[in-house]
Amino acid sequence: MAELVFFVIAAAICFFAVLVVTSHDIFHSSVWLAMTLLSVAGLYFYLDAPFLGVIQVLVYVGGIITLFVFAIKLTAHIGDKSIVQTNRQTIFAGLCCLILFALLMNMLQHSCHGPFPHSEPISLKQLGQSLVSVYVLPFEFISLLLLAAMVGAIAIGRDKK
Amino acid sequence: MIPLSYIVALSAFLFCVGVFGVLTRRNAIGILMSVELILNAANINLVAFNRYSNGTDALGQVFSLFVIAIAAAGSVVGLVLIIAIYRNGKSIFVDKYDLMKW
Amino acid sequence: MFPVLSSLIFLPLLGALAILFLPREREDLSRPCALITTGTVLAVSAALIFGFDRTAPGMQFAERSLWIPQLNVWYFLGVDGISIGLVFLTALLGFLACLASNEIRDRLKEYYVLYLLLMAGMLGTFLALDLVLFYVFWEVVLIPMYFLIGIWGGPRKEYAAIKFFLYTLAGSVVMLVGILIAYFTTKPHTFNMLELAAAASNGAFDPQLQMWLFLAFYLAFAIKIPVFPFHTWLPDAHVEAPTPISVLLAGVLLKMGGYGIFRICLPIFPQGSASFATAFAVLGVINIVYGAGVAMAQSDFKKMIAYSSVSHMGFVMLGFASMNSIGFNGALLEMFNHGIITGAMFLLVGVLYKRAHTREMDKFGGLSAQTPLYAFFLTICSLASLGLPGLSGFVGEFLSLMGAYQGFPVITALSLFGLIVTAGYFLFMIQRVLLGPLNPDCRYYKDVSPLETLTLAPLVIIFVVVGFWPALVLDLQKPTLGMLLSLLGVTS
Amino acid sequence: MNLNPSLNFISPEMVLTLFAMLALFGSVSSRLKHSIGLLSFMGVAASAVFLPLSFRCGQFSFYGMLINDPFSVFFRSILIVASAFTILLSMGYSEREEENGGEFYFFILALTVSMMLAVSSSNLLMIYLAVEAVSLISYILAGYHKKNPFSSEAGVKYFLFGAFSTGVMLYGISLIYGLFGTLDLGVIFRGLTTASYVDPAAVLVAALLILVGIGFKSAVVPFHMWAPDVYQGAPTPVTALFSVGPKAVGFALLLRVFTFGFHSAFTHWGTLAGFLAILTMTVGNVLALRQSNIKRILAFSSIAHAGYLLAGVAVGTVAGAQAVMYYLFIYTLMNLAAFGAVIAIGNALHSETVEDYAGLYRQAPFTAVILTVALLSLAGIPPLAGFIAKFLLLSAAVESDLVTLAVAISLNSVIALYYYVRIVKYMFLHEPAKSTTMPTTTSLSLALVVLTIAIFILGVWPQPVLGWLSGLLRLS
Amino acid sequence: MVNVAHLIPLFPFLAFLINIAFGGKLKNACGPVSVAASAISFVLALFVYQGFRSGGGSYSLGTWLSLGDTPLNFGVMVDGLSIMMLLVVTFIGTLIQIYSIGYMQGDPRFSRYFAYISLFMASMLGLVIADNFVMLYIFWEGVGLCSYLLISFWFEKPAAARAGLKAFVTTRIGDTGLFLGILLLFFTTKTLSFHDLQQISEGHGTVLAIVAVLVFIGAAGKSAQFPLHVWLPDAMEGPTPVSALIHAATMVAAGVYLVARTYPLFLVDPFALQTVAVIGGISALLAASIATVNNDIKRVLAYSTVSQLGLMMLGLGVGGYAAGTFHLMTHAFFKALLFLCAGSVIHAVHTQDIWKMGGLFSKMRVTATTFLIGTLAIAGVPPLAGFWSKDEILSAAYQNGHTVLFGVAVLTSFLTAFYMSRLIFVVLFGKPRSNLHPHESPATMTVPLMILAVFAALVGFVGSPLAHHAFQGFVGGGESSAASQANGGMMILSTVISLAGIGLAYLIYILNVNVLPAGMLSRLNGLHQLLLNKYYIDEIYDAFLVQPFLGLCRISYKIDLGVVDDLVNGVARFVAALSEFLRPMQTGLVQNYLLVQIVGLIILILTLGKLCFRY
Repeated sequence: MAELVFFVIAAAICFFAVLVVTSHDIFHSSVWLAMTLLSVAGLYFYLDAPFLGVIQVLVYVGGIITLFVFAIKLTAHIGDKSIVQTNRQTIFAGLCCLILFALLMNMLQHSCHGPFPHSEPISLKQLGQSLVSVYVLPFEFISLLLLAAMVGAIAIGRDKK
Repeated sequence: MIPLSYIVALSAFLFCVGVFGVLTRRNAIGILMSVELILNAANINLVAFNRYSNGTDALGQVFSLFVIAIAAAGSVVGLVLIIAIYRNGKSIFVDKYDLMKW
Repeated sequence: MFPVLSSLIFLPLLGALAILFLPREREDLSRPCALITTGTVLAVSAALIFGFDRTAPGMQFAERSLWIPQLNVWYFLGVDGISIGLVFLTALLGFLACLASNEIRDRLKEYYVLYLLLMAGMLGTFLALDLVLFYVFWEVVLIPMYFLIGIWGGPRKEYAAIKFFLYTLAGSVVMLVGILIAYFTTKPHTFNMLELAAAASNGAFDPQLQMWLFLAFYLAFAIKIPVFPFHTWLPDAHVEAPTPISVLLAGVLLKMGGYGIFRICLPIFPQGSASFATAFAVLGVINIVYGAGVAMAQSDFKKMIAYSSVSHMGFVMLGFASMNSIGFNGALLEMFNHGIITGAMFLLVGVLYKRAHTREMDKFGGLSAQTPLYAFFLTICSLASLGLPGLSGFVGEFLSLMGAYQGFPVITALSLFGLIVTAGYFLFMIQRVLLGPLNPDCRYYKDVSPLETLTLAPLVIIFVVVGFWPALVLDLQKPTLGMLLSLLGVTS
Repeated sequence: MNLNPSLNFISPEMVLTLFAMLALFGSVSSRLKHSIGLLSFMGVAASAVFLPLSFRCGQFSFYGMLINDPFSVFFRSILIVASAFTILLSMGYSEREEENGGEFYFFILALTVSMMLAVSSSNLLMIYLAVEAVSLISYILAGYHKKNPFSSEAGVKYFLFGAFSTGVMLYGISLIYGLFGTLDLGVIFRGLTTASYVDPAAVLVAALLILVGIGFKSAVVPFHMWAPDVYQGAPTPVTALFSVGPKAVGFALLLRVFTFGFHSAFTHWGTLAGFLAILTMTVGNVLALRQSNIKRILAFSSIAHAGYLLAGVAVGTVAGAQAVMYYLFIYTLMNLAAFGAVIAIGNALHSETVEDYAGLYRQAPFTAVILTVALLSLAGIPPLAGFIAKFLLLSAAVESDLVTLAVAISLNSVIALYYYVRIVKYMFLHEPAKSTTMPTTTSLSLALVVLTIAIFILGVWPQPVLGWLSGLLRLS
Repeated sequence: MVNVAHLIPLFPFLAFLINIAFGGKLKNACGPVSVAASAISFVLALFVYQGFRSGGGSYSLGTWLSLGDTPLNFGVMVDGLSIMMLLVVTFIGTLIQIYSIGYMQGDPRFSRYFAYISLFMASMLGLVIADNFVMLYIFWEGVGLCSYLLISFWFEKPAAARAGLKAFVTTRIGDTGLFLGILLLFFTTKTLSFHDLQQISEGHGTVLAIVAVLVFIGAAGKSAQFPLHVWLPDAMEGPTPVSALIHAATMVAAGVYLVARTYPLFLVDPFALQTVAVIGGISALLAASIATVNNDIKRVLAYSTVSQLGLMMLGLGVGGYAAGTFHLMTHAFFKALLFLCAGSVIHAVHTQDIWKMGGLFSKMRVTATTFLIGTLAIAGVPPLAGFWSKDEILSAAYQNGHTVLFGVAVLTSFLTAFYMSRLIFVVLFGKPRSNLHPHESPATMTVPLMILAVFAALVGFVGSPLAHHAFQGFVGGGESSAASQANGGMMILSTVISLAGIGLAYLIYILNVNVLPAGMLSRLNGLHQLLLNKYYIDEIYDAFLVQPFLGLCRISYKIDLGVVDDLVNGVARFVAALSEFLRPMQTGLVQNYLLVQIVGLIILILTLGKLCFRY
């Protein structure tokens, strides 16, 4: 039964991901992106990382997708639907990605030796605990990064009067 | 539980789709979306490895949390830059940005 | 004990600094300042010669102190039989060329600063005994020379300057790799030339490696000498350089190549050099005959003398090929003489160029009547240059040929043909410039001015005296060459 | 666990962050606007004061996130010096829009902090975060002149290229995490040599994926394509910092992760790095020959120098590392001097094409001489510091019998000399087209003078820096 | 007995320095200064002769240069041969300088002329007393230099300038032969001194013969023998006293002196002597034939000199060491006399073309008579000097069985007599052909003529059988006794030949009898044309040697620019082309960059994978 759930989620992720990349209209592809992220959130729940799934839904789908939509709205009105969304190097790029994929698959088959023995999932308390103890430096540092991003966005985005 | 290799294969596929997206989308925002896909592929990997490893530390999940945060920051900066160049009269199609070449 | 050799190098640097801080409007002070500096350098080098012990083969006035501990590089200066003559030559030509620099009118400050930097670089090259220090001074010469040719040169000055810079750098960069390989193959790693020579004599370098290292160093020196395939930068650099600079270029820079072979290639790679002796001889004869032939076909006075330098340096190559004491003495003496004579020749070309602003020999004629003193100087310098016995040019060539004949009779016989052609093109030049009816547009030329005579007279006196009594120079170099030959395992 | 030794270790970064915040507040109030540059410079100076304190800390801090080894010590000093001079340069940079002056310094300080962390972290998580921070701030700085199409195009290009590269790097890190179960470099490298269950082929692919990210930062050949356009587009002081800061981070990571990490696993890493080095040098030098934009020439020249540095990395010995570190330090000085001069000339001539540099010897002899000294030092001509650095590199290569590498470096420096001297030719050998006066601000000329003197002194007497570095690496 | 020989060259050298340095002030006093110097040298030479007779010998002054371990020193060679040359050179030199005071009167560069003459005297005297090859070579080239300076003395005339260049280069070709000889000699025997020529000649086999031939090439260059004789006729561009001193009496004789000095080398192998004789014979015959038709008074004498030198070489070549040197000495006197007379004639009529002159006998009585004496001497009329020395050579050739060469010598003597008498008949006798008004030369010119005339007449007796060959004994050389006994028949034969020559010339040029039948005339005309153009040798040299060489030089210059220089620039062009080729790689499109990155990554993975793991 659990395998079935996984297969459904995996199929959804792959399907939507391909759609994001190949859809003509940029707005449609942002919708497909939202669907992909939601299925990934589902995968997290499947992998007993509920907190992560919720964060994924909130931050990614809620935040970033809306950002994209705003950006598309701000810039999309000039481009009509008919413009081809992919450039000349599609075939060659596709070939490269296939080779890359083959290499990765070839490598992965060797390395992952079947399912590891189960250990109980990480509890939220453990997550929080390690966040402020072992990984306190990245935690603090990420704040500086986000601040910089915000200031940068304002500095460049502001349209001086 | 399903074997780890399936999940890793899934993330590899997602990664490759992302790479394909970055290489072929003409629209700057489309490229951004593909980058998001790559980051998610990495996230899946991290969470999966963390779940399947017998260790008790939460490195994988912590890392993916940070990745999400960085993804957010990255896309903010990216979109701002795209809008800035859009305002400068250039289109958002990447193959038009050839002011500086040779 | 007063560091004589360091003073030789740092005096020009101090002079350059002094000129640099001259205020803009007092720019005319830079010439006297440069003259004083080069004058003192000449005085010091003259004192050096008098103080030089003619019997000791080893290094004299040596100064050694640690420079970069991490790289095991020492600041090691010394002078011996081989370098004493060339140091004096550099100081002398430096002073005389500085005197002859009155033709430079614009950007005086920059000219004299660069000029003194060039002097420091040249002197340093002849005095350095640490491979890295040698390489540093070798390259320090390039920058001022580039600017001197590039700023005050003739019409195609930029092309000539950059060609000179790149050509020499290409050679010296390969030498740098050679230096490093030599450094790492000797067991107690050292850049010190004397220790390397000692290590080489007890088999530090196997013959195969020696051949490759020899080639690496030879490339840099061959470009500088210049040897046949690498000589094409010389005519361009000479034609475009201003007169005082082409005096230094011909008088000193060409000798750095020959000096390098004497100081580095022969002692440190004896088997390497021995195996290339025939190649040296063949290249030597090509240099002589080909240089003379091309010089014959020139209509530009300076280019002709440039090619004549190529021809004369062919004799130096023959001297190297001989691998015996006569040949070595001949090669070293030929380098000294060539410096003096060709220096004088370029000064003479400069004198003519100052008046006629052209170097086409056909534009002159019958100057012997119009300017008798100039005619005297040009005739005697040309005779010395074509190797007339009784003047110093002959002694050098005679010894080189005599030495080279032991090993390569046929090749030396061929190079005698060069002697005929040399006589031909020099006298052909005299005929076009001095003899024949007076060319109408030369009738207003003034004769050689007192200053110009002052620059020419010492050189003429030297090559007449050395021609008559060569022991003056030969005694200086004999003991050191003897030691070098014993290193090469050659009885004599 | 008592954190204050770790805090001591990152005290310089904390001071910098503090001053970054001050700079941010300063930009708000109009009164403080002019002195923000000075303020941030003092911030960097203050953090420099704290550096010796952090060097005496214990080996690991923050649970093994940061490591106090010779690399981090030396590279943090380079980054401090680089950002100090960049601030001086940008104070003299007249084209900076006045109104958001404050943020500019904030970004530079924030960038410095993230670079210092990236250099001294030994955990792939922290490395990724720091690299990502450096990249983000760089995109903003690249696109800083939002009015100027060049700058915003540079920003977007840099962003798209950077986002993708760091994404691939992240994927590589996730694979490494999968293979080793941890992200701590020490554990990973021990695991490489001992653990048998790890499949080297997988490690290879993951390592190469990480190389994409690091290679992007240090602009090594397959990942260098962005550099010329971004260097040309970005504002000049930013380009100066790009050519020095992130490149130093890139090579610090290359040394830490590859030379002293994966090198043991892949015997052929040396030959590959050597091949890439020769490729980088040649591409950098050859493409720079025909450029006419001064910043683009310096961009290709910095790619070429990345090639030389990669050659030092390819040597793989401690001597190689010493050569790379010393070369980076001198390279920082030379490049900043060159860009400083370009800024000073740009302020007057408002043009970046080399042909307009004609006759500068008459208009701005002071700046012309400084640019010449910087260029000749970049070319590695003896009396200047560049020669000693290149000499160290060559001796490291020859010591481990990589003679082809040494010859490649030498021949490339001949090609390089051509385009360096070509600029000098325009300045000294040509006559000026139009005569303009040269407005120079005190901070810019101060920076230029200090840099030039350093180049001369380190050229003749490299003892202070070289001695310290050898002490650090416990070489002879 | 103090050694004073080395002072002989010093005095003229001193005069040279004085004239060069103070030429301006001394003006006309330069002539007497150099005359005084050479007079002193003459006295010293006599003194040395005296010293030699009472047992003086060679000595060395000190080491000039050390070749490896063999020292080269300033050696002075004092023996019969060198003393003979010293006396001849100083005596004739002094006379000619006195003569040239008159001749060069009023020339703007009067002082420089005498400076060069004194320098020449110094080098010639130095050459004669040198005791090793290198010293000889140094003064040998010094003499060549002075001849160059003096030939192109009137450098305004382009012809003079070209003649100077031609002379120096041609002699330089000879000198390189000598130089090669020196190299080979030093290589085989490690010694260059003349003293030990004798014992080394036994030791080393045929190599020394090659050295001898090479030395002979040097001599041929200087003495204008067959292949290298082209420069002497052109050297007539110089002032006549110069031609007299250098190109008749002394310098050209240096070649013969050299062969004589190194005679032991030639005796090693008959082949060496054979070449000397043959070349001598060819030059003699060739030059004599050209002289018969030449119209320029100085060129006739020049070719006559080449012919007489050929005879000397022939004499030496057939083993007549004493005969050759004796003819050398006598020839110096009467040839100098002839040139000075010609000079005096030219000085009077200001032209050198003999067909413009005529009937000068009555107007220039002293010059004419001395001219006549000189002609009779050279023609070999009995009592005069020429007869004795030429007879010696004829008998030496006959005794040693060289019949062909004997025939050549006889023919040459006949032709000599013919063209010399043709010369005097056309110039002195017959009707004046143009309205010249000749006047006798001043005393300073005629007195030396008279002195020389006397010597030209009497000097022959020194070596004649009457004084039982005192000269030959003095000059040394073992086999002089063989040719010494008076060979009556030979004397009669040579007298007959001379008179026949004179008679034929008399018939043709005084009585205008066309001796030959009409038919023969046309063919002879072709021969006449050939001779007039000097067998076209100059043209041949120019066409086959000089022009091709200059062409080769021009081609090599083009090669130097086109190929060697081009290669260097080619490297630069290649790098520029590479950069031009790689440049479009930077397309400016971000996605191209990313594609390159991914492709790079894939290549890296594949190569490293293949390298590391062979999968």
